[in-house]
Amino acid sequence: MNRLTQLLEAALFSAARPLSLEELTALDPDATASDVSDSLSDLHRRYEEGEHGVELVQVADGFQVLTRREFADAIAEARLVVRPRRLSPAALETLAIIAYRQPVSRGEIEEIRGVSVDGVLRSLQERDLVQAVGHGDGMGRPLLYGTTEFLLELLGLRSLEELPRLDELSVALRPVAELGEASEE
Amino acid sequence: MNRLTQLLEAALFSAARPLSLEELTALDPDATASDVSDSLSDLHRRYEEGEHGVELVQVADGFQVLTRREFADAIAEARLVVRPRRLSPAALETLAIIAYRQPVSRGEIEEIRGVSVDGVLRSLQERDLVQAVGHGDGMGRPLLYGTTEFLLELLGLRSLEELPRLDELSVALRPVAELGEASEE
Amino acid sequence: MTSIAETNQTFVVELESFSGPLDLLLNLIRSQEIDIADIPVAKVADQFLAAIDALGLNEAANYLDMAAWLMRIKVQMLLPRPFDDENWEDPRAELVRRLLEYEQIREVSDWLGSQADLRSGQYPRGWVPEQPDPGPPPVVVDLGDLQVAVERVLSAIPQPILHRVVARPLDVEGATRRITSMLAERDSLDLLELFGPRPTVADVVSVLLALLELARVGRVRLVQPRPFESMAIQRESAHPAA
Repeated sequence: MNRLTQLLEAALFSAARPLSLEELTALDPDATASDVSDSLSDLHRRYEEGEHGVELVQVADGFQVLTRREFADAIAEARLVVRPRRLSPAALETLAIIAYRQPVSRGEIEEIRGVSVDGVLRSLQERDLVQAVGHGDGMGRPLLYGTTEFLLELLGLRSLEELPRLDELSVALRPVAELGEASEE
Repeated sequence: MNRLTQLLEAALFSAARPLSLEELTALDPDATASDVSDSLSDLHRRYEEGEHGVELVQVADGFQVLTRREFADAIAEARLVVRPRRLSPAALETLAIIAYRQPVSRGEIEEIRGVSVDGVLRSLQERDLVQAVGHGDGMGRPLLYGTTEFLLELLGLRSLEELPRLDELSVALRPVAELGEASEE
Repeated sequence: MTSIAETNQTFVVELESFSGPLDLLLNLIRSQEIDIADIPVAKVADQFLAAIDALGLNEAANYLDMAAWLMRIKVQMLLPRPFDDENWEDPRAELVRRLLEYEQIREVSDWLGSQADLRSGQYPRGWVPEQPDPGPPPVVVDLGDLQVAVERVLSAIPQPILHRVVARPLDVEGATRRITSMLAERDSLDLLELFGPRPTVADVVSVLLALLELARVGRVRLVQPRPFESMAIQRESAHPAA
């Protein structure tokens, strides 16, 4: 392992959160982003080939070392870690709408879910899973919501592009807007 | 790496504290303490021979995987451990008022926000986002606040002129000079 | 997964909570393998009512709204269709659209949930070394944040500020005009007559300022017959009524 790879491994072990390519490159004044990319590939390969219990994953805007999934239960049963609380169905539905329709107002979310989402929205904001991203043009200039980097982290996604495409879903074969002429204003 | 060694690596990585031989042995119902000792030796040797950035160390109350000391400084300096934080809504609102109405006194900010901004102002100053820029003419010659170069840098702006124009900025956020004769005394 | 099974026209509710009326309705439809494009609204509306009754949801506004909508569609379905079938709009169209849209969201949210579960089985480093002097964490701030904050400030501004800036509550001129026009008809007024039925502080102050000014220039005389009695305002003889 060259010194840069060692340094990156040490940093990724220390951070307990994803580190971006920029953050990693800044660790060594002599390293370029492409040096860092090479070292990351090397590290990834070593964990794979050496059959380690941890792996290097790419998530949201960064890189993170995580334990392999197959050890999840053994570690949780030994109470070495606390698995994060699951999101409620209401929270997941709200997240789904925001993820696909962003930027989207509270009113639009409520229209689709058929219930008030005041409390859910607030708790999603508190958990940094959604954020206000601007204002709409309509009456009262409603706040518009979008997803955060942290949501990607929570889902283990690199970008929103990795969400299932609507035309891959079994239910609706077309975007919602095309489902019927009866779409309300 | 055999499965037990992988499991031990994952457990040591995810645990928030050093793990004793007994705890590690309890992870796998089929493993004996001597199996675990063998696996720990194997893990230790792999980190050494593979010249990893981390090492397996035995501390008073057990075993722990730590980053090598030689990388500690670079990592501490980069402050990777702390997650960058978004400003609180209160801080953002105060910052927004200062950005659009600078130079502005604490009293004026409090007048607009309707709450005391003492703590928020101090933390914005600590983070080098706002600074005192002079004294007002009023009673007691209050300190006036403005934004810093660092804030512009964070926002990716070259100058304050590049702040988005908000046409419907109401009276409250307009520069005092434009308020006309009816401004409050 | 929540579900409702139909047994002898009654419903066995397996899980107490649905994430909303659409969830419940969709469940009714899917569990009976009803064709969503041809929903027997009359039947489903009755089942829905029975279900929210069984679930103790019959006081929840969202569920009642849905029940009312279903009943409305049920009635519309009973109306005779026009002869030219082409112009007939299926009263269920909007309901179907909403249901399909919601089902799509459900599918995505199931995916999100399983994705989050998968990820939650992979643990990050647990032990975080203590930092010598961590200081405040680095800050993330962008223009969007700032803009949203401005909007929030604007929407939260307490009304009194706007009033103080915009309104001109003291109206000495108006009070002066009112007093002179009243004294044009009569020689004397009681002070209380000058205030409307519900004078504000600003009204009172305006009238008093106007009186003082009129007295100063010698157009009225202020007379108080006895202490604590109301004040009388008399027209100065130099300025007789027109």
